[in-house]
Amino acid sequence: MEKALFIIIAVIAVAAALNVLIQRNPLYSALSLIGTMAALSVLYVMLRAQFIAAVQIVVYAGAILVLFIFVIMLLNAPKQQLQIDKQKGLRYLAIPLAGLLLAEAFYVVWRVQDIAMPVVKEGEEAVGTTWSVGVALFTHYLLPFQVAGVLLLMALIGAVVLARREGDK
Amino acid sequence: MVPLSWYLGLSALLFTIGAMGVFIKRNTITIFLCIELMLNGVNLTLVALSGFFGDVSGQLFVFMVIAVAAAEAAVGLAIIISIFRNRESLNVDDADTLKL
Amino acid sequence: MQPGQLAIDFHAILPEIITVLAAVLIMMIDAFTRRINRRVAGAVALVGLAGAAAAVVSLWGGKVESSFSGMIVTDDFRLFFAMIFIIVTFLIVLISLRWVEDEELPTGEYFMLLMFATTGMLLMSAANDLVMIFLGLETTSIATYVLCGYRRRDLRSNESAVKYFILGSFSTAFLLYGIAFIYGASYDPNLSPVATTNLQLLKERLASDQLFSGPMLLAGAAMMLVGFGFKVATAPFHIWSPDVYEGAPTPVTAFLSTGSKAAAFASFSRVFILTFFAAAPVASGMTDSAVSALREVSTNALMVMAILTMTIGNLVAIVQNNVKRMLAYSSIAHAGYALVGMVAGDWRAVAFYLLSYVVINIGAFAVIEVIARRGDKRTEIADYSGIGFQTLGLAAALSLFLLSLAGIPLTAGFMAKLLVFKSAWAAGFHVLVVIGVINSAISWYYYLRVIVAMFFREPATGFQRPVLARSLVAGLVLAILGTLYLGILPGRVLDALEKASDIMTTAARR
Amino acid sequence: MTTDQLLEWTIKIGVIFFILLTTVAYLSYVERRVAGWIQLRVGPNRVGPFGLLQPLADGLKFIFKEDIIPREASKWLYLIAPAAAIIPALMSFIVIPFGSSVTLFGREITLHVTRFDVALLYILGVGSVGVYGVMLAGWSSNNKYSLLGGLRSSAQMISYELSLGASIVGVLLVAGSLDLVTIVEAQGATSGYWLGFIPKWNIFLQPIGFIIFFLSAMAETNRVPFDLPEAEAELVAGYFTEYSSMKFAMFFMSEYFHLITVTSMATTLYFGGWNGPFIAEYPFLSLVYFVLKVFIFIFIFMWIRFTMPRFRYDQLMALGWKVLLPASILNLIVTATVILFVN
Amino acid sequence: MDQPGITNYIPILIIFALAVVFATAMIAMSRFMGRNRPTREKLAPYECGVEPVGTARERQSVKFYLVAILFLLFDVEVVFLLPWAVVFRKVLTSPEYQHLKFVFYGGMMVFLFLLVVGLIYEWRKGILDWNR
Amino acid sequence: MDNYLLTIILALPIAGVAALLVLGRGDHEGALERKTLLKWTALLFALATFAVSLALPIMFDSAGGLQFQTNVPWITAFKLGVHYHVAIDGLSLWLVLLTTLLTPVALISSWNSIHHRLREFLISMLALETGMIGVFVAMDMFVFYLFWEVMLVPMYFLIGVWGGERRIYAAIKFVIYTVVGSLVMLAGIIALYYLHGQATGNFTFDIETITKAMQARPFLSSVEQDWLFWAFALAFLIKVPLFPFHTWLPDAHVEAPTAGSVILAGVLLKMGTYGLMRFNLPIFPEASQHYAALISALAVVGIIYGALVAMVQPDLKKLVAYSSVSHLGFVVLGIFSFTDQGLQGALYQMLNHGISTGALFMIVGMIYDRRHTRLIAEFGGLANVMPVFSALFLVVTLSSIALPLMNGFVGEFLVLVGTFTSPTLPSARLFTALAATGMILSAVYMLWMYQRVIMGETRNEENLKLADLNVRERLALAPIIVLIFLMGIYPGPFLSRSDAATRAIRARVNHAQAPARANEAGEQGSRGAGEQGSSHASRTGMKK
Repeated sequence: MEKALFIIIAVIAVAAALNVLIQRNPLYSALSLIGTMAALSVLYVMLRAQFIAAVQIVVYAGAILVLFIFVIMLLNAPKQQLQIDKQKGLRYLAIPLAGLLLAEAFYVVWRVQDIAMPVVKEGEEAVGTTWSVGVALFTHYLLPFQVAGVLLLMALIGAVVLARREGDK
Repeated sequence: MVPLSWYLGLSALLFTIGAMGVFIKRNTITIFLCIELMLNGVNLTLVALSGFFGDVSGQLFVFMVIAVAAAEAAVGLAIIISIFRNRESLNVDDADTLKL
Repeated sequence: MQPGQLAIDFHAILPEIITVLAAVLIMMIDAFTRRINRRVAGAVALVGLAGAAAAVVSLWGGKVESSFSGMIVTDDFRLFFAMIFIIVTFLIVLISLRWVEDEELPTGEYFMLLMFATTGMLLMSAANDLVMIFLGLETTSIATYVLCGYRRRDLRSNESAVKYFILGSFSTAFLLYGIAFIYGASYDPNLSPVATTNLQLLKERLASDQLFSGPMLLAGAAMMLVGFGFKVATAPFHIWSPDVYEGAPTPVTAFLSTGSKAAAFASFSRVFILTFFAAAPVASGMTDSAVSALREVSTNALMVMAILTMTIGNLVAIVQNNVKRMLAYSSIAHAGYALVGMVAGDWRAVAFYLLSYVVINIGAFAVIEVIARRGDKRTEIADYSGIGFQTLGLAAALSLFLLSLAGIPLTAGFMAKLLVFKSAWAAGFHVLVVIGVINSAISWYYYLRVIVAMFFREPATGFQRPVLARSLVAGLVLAILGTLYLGILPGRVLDALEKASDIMTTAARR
Repeated sequence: MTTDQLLEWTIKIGVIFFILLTTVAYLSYVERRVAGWIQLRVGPNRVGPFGLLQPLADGLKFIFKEDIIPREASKWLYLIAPAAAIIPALMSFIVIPFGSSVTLFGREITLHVTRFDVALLYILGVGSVGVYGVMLAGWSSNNKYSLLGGLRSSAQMISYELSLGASIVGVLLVAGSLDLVTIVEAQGATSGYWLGFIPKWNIFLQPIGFIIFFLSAMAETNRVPFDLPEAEAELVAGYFTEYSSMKFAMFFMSEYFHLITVTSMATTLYFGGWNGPFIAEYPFLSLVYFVLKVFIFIFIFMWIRFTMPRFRYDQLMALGWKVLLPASILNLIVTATVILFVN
Repeated sequence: MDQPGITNYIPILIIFALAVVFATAMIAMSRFMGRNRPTREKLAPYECGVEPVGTARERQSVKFYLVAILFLLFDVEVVFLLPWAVVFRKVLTSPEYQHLKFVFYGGMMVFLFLLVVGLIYEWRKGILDWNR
Repeated sequence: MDNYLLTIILALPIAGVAALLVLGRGDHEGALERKTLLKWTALLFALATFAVSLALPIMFDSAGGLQFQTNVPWITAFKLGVHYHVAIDGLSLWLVLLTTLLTPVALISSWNSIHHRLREFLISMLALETGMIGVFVAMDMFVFYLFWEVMLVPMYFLIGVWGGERRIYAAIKFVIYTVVGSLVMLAGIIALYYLHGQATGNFTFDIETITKAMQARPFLSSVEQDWLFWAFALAFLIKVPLFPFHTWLPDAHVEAPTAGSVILAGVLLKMGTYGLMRFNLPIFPEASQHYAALISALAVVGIIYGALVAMVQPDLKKLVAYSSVSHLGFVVLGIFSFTDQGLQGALYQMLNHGISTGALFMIVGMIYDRRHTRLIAEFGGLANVMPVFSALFLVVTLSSIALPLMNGFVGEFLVLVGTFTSPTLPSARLFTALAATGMILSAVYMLWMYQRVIMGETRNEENLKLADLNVRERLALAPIIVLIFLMGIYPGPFLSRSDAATRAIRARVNHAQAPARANEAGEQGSRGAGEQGSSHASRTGMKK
């Protein structure tokens, strides 16, 4: 049952991911990516990372991709203007490189021992709940948390300074 | 019970698809989307490991990654906006001032 | 969960706190004054950096402590690199004080971003946990993405930013995947925490060879190698850097090629030398363990990377006609030399190399910035024709920096190369030394090309003597003095480095 | 997980679907009636007694109206957009507790479909995904009015989503959980009363938070005075200018679903949810309390709609960013500080 | 998936499936049951009969975009607030975390400080003014 | 026992540079006076340096080893053990003097020929002087390398800024050749430093220490010796330049301004041969032995090739340049003969070549100043219009040909004798014979050149108007003419001071001869085997 669910979700995720590549219009790619994100969110729940699953939806699907689609819609650009020039050969490198990457990854996967998920106590102290994330965030991850705050502030300034109109001072 | 290796395999697949996309796509935004896809692949690995280990730190890492991805998206799209505006206003057809 | 106590130690992150506060202060000044006076923003940045430097000095003293649950470690490794970053930003601020105004760019944000980038770099050197490395790296990267595209009206600058951004994030993904694998490999159900990204714990686990999955460890290291390879622009992951360096505004290019590169090297060394290599001493008995395989494989990979990087960087630099682009390839080549030090497993040599390199390179870019004039218009080598005797001081300074980059004795560049090659030889990588030396010889050609243009060719028409801002002169003089000081009297710095402690050889308190 | 449970869930969801659809149908009727009442008009009164069958007629009309896909539109997106609007709108209901548990057919049945750790975050997430419907509708119609309307609407939605989220944090500080059932239970009789009679509803702890929440919620659902995206006079009909027949109805419905969601949330978070007197003795009363509270809110919403003038767009954004967001942050800081020193 | 607390998420899948079915049904209904007599006029974009005038979007679009950017970043910050809010009160009351009381408080205050600073900056820079 | 004399000599030209910088540029108003002032300042410092350096031979103890030592720790961290160690011995004494002499001479000779960037020119000359002296006095490999490289810069500028038409090409070629060699040497230095440190525990760059350690107990396997030998030799042979590496030389010489050519030919080339004697022979005696034949063969090829090519050159400067290739071949041949005479002769020939060829370049420069051409065909019959010039030219030409009673003769004769009697060189006699052929060829092309330039009718009208040498030019040539005869007639004081040093080298090489192979045999076992062999060798060495 669970495996079946996993397979369905995985197929959705991969299909959506491939669709990102197949689509020519970035808008469709972005929408397709939402599918992958949502699928992953389901997997996160299956892995008991409930909080992260929700964050995935709220931030990724609900904010990051909104921004993407906003930009795509606002620019509504002819394809050419959004392109960056690359070496021609790079395209043909993609397949072998991807093969290499996959081979490496699957070598790892192949050799990994399968362990059982530990049985955890019920309730909010379990790994993956908001509580566990919240406590970790303020104890062991206190500094990374603050750095993330700084990072976001900086991104705010940086993004605004680039995107705002020329005349603005 | 889904084994750990399935999760890892899936995430590797997603990561690879993303990486491939970075190589073959030419549209900047799509490339960026592919990078997000790669990050998601990584996140799945981390969450899977974290879940199977019963250790929350992997999830915290993912939390940070998501936050950073948001910051990156904001800045990245701002850059794309700025280049777009310039290209549009300059009306340059093929603006490869910098060759690779 | 994680090891150790929380250990909130504000002293330990004082440099970072100061830089962040300086940035916030600049931000507030920028927000609340009508038309920001660049001197105020710049001055705040400089004062902040001086404060950070003072904080670094106050932390000095050979002690090794980890704080914030092992996220941060205070050892001389960190402090030395921190000093490098502070020097970099200090010089960059000096050389760009006037420039930002002349280019009519938003002033406050510029210094703010520089300070944030510095914070990120400081964190990268202090990080003792992969999550901190990641965050520090991203803080630096995102700030520099913006800085690259800072000249918004300039298409070159835009494209530079896009390229840097795309490849930077691409490499981050690789780095992250590597981190994820390393995290997985560190799993040990009998220990607490069961899996970790803390480098110190990681080292202990690797050393005990109780790994969850050997292949995972190797794959993780390989991915991280790719990730860091991109960040420090080593071949074959260097393709982004010439475009980016050429297109970015010159002071930003200087910052990219020195600051963020040095920071990436700091983390690179922290992970590879101080963790992976330290976990598998060469003479250890575990010959067929994953850890020793890791050391062997990554050493070989680094070696190949070093050779490729040096060679490609130098060979391609020869045919460049744009000074910035040429220096970009030169920067690639120099990353190769620094990699030689990494192969040897000697972070001290790497650190000294970077210290020397940043001082020299910023000096060189300062001159280029002045000569390029507004809008980075004059950056072709042809633009340098005959300016040698028209603006002798600048040309002489640039010549000094270029020769130092080529590695002429009595300058920092030579001492740096000497140290790196020496430790590589001592570690038995003779081939690497020879290749490095041959590459140095090649590099003379293109460095001399600029000097040839400046002094030997007929003056190009239309060159006017640039007006030098006082701050820029101060930066230049500092760079020159630094170049000479490190070349002639490196004793004190070297002594300090020799005595420097690092967390993996000295047990950390807490 | 047993088949029984699966069945229970499915049935509950089915029931909710049914109730929601009817409610929405009649809400439109009610709204028109309310409008009539407030504006001294008549409202629908022809179909059936008091016009009660009007919604049915409307539905039939929607179904049989001609379905037009504009020539220039991106066909697929055009079709998907209403679905993208309505699906998220439907999804949040599973975590809302409509009442305590009742015994039915010899089984104890909770009056909420499910509860889990991140329920509130789930609602926020689903709500934020709802933006896509608007954006895609605006984009795919390939009409300037639609596009601008869509952009405006989505910009407004996301702006207010922020203050909405930030104001909820105040409640969370008090309640200490994201699980709505827990939040409701904490406001119940078991927690006791202040001064012996005031129920421990969060509204008394978070009045400012509630006001922010209420205003944000109103804007989030595009209600007047925040219905600028639809500003008929300026932008024709906003993002769904080009939509007709059933697809138009879907947008219409999803808006009502949202309305119900936010009023339910307001009830749950601030007004004790299904709590009220005598629920221990008569659990069924809890459902009544809940529905009552929700309908009061809906009524208030409608009332405001027909009495208030519309904001200008810049005023609208300024309200969100310059008033509600800072206020919610301030509220948050004050709450945290008070909690720190009170505990 | 038979883990405590996880099964409760299954209804999400159920309602999603049902919602999809419902939405599809509605769309299909209108498609197949409605009259379908398209004419050129009907299919033309609704333009109030006015011919479109060039792109006056540029100025406007940047504002929209900036709002989206601000939203994204503040949204992430809000998401950071949630777990803190959830644990805060319990941390204060449970003896196990007593010594961390001020860490939880101070940590979030620092974070909020950064958030507020960002907001002030945007405010002063006029990013939040729509009519500029 | 620190003695700062050498440091003073090193510092004086730098002080001159500082003085020139202070005096300001020469392109402003009152430029003429300013230029004169600058020239006099530079000359003054150069002469002062020369004067101080004259104390060296006077105070020199012929029997002693290193003298005038200064040894101050410089960089001690990381076991670098760099010392500021300067000293001279018989090997370097005369080379230092040659340098200090040629610099003022070169300055005088180009007194009026530099018209632009005068200050920078003078600065380059003085900086170059310090660099060259530094190379000869450095007793620490680090310091040696430092001067070796730093000296390149002023030379590079001399060629590049004040050179002829193809100066850029020549300058770059010069630098790249040299740098390739010197960087390989750097690798060698690092390796030697490390291997020595590893074997003895004493990490140092000190040349003397390493040489002695190598003598006491060879710490290099023969493979290592071979590699290191070539690492060093490559740098030096390029600088010499030996036959296949010589192509940079004609270009550099032709394009360089007169002063540059004088210094280049007079001093710079000697640094190569000096390096061979300082490093290769004492530190890698076995490898030196091993490759002596090869290098000697190349040297002989160089002698004959240089001479033959010189013969057909239409350009005076090029002719002299190729003659340098030929002459330096003698020096190398002498060095690799491993005999007292050969080494002495080589050293002496280095001085001779510095003086004669320097003088030749000055002379070419003098007529170039007048006619702005160096083509032999343009001249002819100058004896009629420039008698003094012709006479001095003749002396220098004969010196270059190595006429008896002239300095060249002593040197080349010693070399030939040394080579002929070399115990180690295979087919030494053949080499000697071929080298002697080279001597004859040199007489041919030099005299032919002299004849074409000076003798005969004054065909070209422009030549009729030429003025004879003025006082300044005569002054410049005077010390050289004196030295040509002095060294030819009375070489005693010169040779006696270098005798001890060359003997030591010879002893070192021959002494290592036997163990070279023994060492190899003992390689598999311990290094101790080598010690046995060397003690055996020292006995045989003593018997000689």
